Amino acid sequence: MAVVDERFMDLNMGPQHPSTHGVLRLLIKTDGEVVSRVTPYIGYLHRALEKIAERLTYPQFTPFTDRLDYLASMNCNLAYALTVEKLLNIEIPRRAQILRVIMAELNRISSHLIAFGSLSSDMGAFTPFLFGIREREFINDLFEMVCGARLTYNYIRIGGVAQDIPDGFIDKTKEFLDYFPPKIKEYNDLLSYNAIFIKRLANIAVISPEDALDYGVTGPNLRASGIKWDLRREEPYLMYNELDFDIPVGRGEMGRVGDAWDRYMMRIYEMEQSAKIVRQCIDMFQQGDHIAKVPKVLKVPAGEVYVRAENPRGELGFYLISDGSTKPYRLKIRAPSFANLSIVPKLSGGVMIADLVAIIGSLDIILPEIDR
Amino acid sequence: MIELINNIIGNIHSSTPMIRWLVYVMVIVISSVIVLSFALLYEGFATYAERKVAGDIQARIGPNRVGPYGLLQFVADGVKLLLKEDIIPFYADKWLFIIAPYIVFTASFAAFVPLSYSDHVYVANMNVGVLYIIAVSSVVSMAILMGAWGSNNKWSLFGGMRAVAQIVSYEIPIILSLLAAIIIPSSLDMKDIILYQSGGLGIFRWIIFNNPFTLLAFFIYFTAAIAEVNRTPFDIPEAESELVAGYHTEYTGMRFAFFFMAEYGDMFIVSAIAATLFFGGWQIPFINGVAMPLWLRETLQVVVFLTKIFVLIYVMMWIRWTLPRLRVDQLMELCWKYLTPIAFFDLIGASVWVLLFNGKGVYDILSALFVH
Amino acid sequence: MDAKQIYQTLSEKFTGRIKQFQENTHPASVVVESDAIVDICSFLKRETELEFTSMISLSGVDLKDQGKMLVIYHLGSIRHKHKIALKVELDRNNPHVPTVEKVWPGANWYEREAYDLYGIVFDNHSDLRRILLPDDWEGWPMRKDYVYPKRYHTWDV
Amino acid sequence: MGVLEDRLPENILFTTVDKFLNWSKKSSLWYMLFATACCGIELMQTGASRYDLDRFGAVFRATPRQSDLMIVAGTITHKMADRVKKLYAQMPSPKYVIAMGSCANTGGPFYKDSYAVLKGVDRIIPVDVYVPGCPPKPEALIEGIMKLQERIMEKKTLVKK
Repeated sequence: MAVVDERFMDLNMGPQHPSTHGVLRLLIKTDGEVVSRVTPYIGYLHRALEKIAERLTYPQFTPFTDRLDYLASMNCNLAYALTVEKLLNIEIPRRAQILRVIMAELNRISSHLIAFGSLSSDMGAFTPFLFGIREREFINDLFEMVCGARLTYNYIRIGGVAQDIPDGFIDKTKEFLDYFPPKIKEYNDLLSYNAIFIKRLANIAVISPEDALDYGVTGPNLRASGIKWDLRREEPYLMYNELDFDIPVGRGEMGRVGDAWDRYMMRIYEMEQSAKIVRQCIDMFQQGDHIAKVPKVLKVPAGEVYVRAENPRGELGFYLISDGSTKPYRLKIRAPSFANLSIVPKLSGGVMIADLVAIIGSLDIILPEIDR
Repeated sequence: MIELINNIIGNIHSSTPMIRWLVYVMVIVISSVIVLSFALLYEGFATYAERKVAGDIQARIGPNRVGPYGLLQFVADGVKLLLKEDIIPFYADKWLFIIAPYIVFTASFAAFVPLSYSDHVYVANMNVGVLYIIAVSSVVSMAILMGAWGSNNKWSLFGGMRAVAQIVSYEIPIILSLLAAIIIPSSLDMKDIILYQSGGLGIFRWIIFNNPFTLLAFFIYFTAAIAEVNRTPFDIPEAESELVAGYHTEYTGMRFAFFFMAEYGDMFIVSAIAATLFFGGWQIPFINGVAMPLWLRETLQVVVFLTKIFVLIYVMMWIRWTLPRLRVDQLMELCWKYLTPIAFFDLIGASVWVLLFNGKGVYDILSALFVH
Repeated sequence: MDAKQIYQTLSEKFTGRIKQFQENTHPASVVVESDAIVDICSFLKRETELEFTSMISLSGVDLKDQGKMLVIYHLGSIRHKHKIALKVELDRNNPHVPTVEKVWPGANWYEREAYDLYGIVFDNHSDLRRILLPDDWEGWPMRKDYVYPKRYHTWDV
Repeated sequence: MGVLEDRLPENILFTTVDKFLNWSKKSSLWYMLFATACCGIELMQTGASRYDLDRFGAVFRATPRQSDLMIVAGTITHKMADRVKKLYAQMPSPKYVIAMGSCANTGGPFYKDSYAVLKGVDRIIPVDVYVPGCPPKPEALIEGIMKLQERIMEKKTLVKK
């Protein structure tokens, strides 16, 4: 029998809890309001995606990548398509590349909107969450135009995109680009620079650059710690090297570099940059095919690749081993949130229960990606 | 109406003790029923109003399907809650668990008694009215702790502990700021306080405009009052994203409804105190009511009084749907480091003012200057 | 530094413990002895020329036909922007490898995952429990010969 | 209400009272904030600005004790299944369940190849309404809720069954 430490109380948070963003379970040892240790328990959404990949053909697995990180389905589609294309060694038409970038960046915005909204509702302000959803609905409409789905798109396929964009999509996107930037100012006025919000997040759960690297933290969380590392810039894929955009890094505006507020603010800055990228892509548009010639029965040459792409939550990597058949021999999914969550026990010694909610919210984890 | 009953009691003073006793009981029962039905009706509409206000702020509509404009929403909610299964958790402390909601509700309901709705409409005119309300509403914290402890749920316990700490702490700035207002009319009697504020076009002799210290006292009072009724940004006892539902996590059906109604009842009470002590109670602004028929004047006074209360309640709702919530230690910091010292200073200032100007307010002094 | 140079640096430092260099994979991989993995990893992390600050990913692979298990460490460097994969070959019937948790704390969960899905035991691991599946789950589901269970608790799978 | 339930004869008075009680139940379906996967996002969007479930009187509650309706939004794995049963048991009756999305209905895309996914939430708890889709659109979920409202209206509370 386990020895019970009487100084601490065991508190079970989740898997059904309003602020664990899904089915995360945290076992907390607390001394009153102060948390002494947190043990995350994951796997409540383990759907065996890696096993499924081994039993399905390459194109069949694309829809499952939608369900990997459902807030950024396009980005997941993209990373998977890039992986398979790397082994296939095929050229992607220019128009398809532009479309992919547009979709990926729009999806980044909509994903960050949820991150923004869910953190705000974790902090007790429910209204910004609904404002975020309001703008997200706009993007959902755009995606619905191109592929008919609101959440799980299966739009970016191996070799290109599923179909060309419909009439009016460009105009609607431009409309969105005019509509969206003023809203960011609204978010900042309402939430980002709210004194209570800053007080709740500044200097909370500071991730030092060393820790971030040790735990493999990536994406906005890594950049908030002051490390300028964005795969769109470091290992450019598609046509990101032609695009002009900034990579925001944490500057410790309200507290120390790498605190929860910095992590939150990275998302706000990145939304601006993504809007900028989409605008450039629209100007670059040109006629052409939307998908390269891909055989009906896709036999991928034998080989091993690890391909990674910058997702809203960080580095999504696929490690693919092909034995030359129609099915992957092994597909390992390197999910950003998995690494981002693994740092939680380290961050949460000595914080308060309310801070724990802020930590989880500011890391912007998503469970299906962690559990796969 | 109350006047009428008082008259009857006056007339029967000569009759036998038996009849007198019976009449007293009858009076108590009737007035309780009147106040209770008023309170329930108000609480119903308050929940409806809250949802509508929230909808308005959050770019939604709010209830509109249940009855015209969704007005019957609270009826449906109430009846449904009545029909729910009454669960008493197996490990609960049964008696504490059962009586806690009733005590909460009784305490908030009892505070309706000394309020003066108009010149003649009131239940009981006590010479310790303000003190009585403060005393009675303090019981709430005890009952919340009973419920929280009785639930035998860790989240509830957290909520209960937080609630008690918060309510007990914030009572100090509340009382100090009320004292700063009370020393102007030098009475604890609600009616005396309101009568003191007559004249000055029905506005300028309000205690809030009496001197700078009372103005400050109002803001201290209102801030602390929001904390007293556990609403955002001070809603940490039932912080949804942290404590699931706080102290009423385990309560179902009608028992939960009592907690819920008590919250709205408390909102009414704190707003009523603010309206009485700072905003002239039922004094009608800009209209001289002396010439009016009695019924019209009384009705107008009730309407004016309720309007003042509802404006304050609306402000509370507005704040709730705008601000994030504080952390528990920041909440205590706000109380003990800021509000309490300022309230002390304010009380001293107000006392000095009363000494210096012989109890006269700014309006009195200025008008005296202009007359001479 | 490109992968070839990394391989050369490693083979100079750890003579005889580096088995093979595979250039056709992406990123290029180095097959090493399982006993040497901790030394190699801490060397890779420490050395300023290499500075593999973070472990990108750790994957298990079941090579059933060869009777082997693979553990693949994908390493990356933020400063030098190079990547490499380390491979460790294990006996399929008794897969054991020392943990690299001390080198990169982030490896903790990856190793637990590999244990959970493949049954690869990481020696000296501080907390080797199942991570994704329930504690009372039977078998190592990602192995190629895994048979799906029929019932779990009180319901059909 | 335990004393009166199912005891009263069917006549105009009691059926009208029954109707009123059913109306109150259907008009105030507080749903539990219970989202596991993709459908959870659609559930949130249904509750948010554009679709606004609050119009129907449906608001979310964080605790199962105060909810009437459990919208199982998303995949339920075997690891999670026990928790779902527990949450369902914690809800006070009358309680309703909507299985939202293919995963909750049947296991959805994970039906065949996954060892970890529960193939339909109805294997562990009773389901009133199934909303298909992967994920269902908010309109579909709202229709599901309205279907549930219709079903509630058909039920009998006081009158003998």
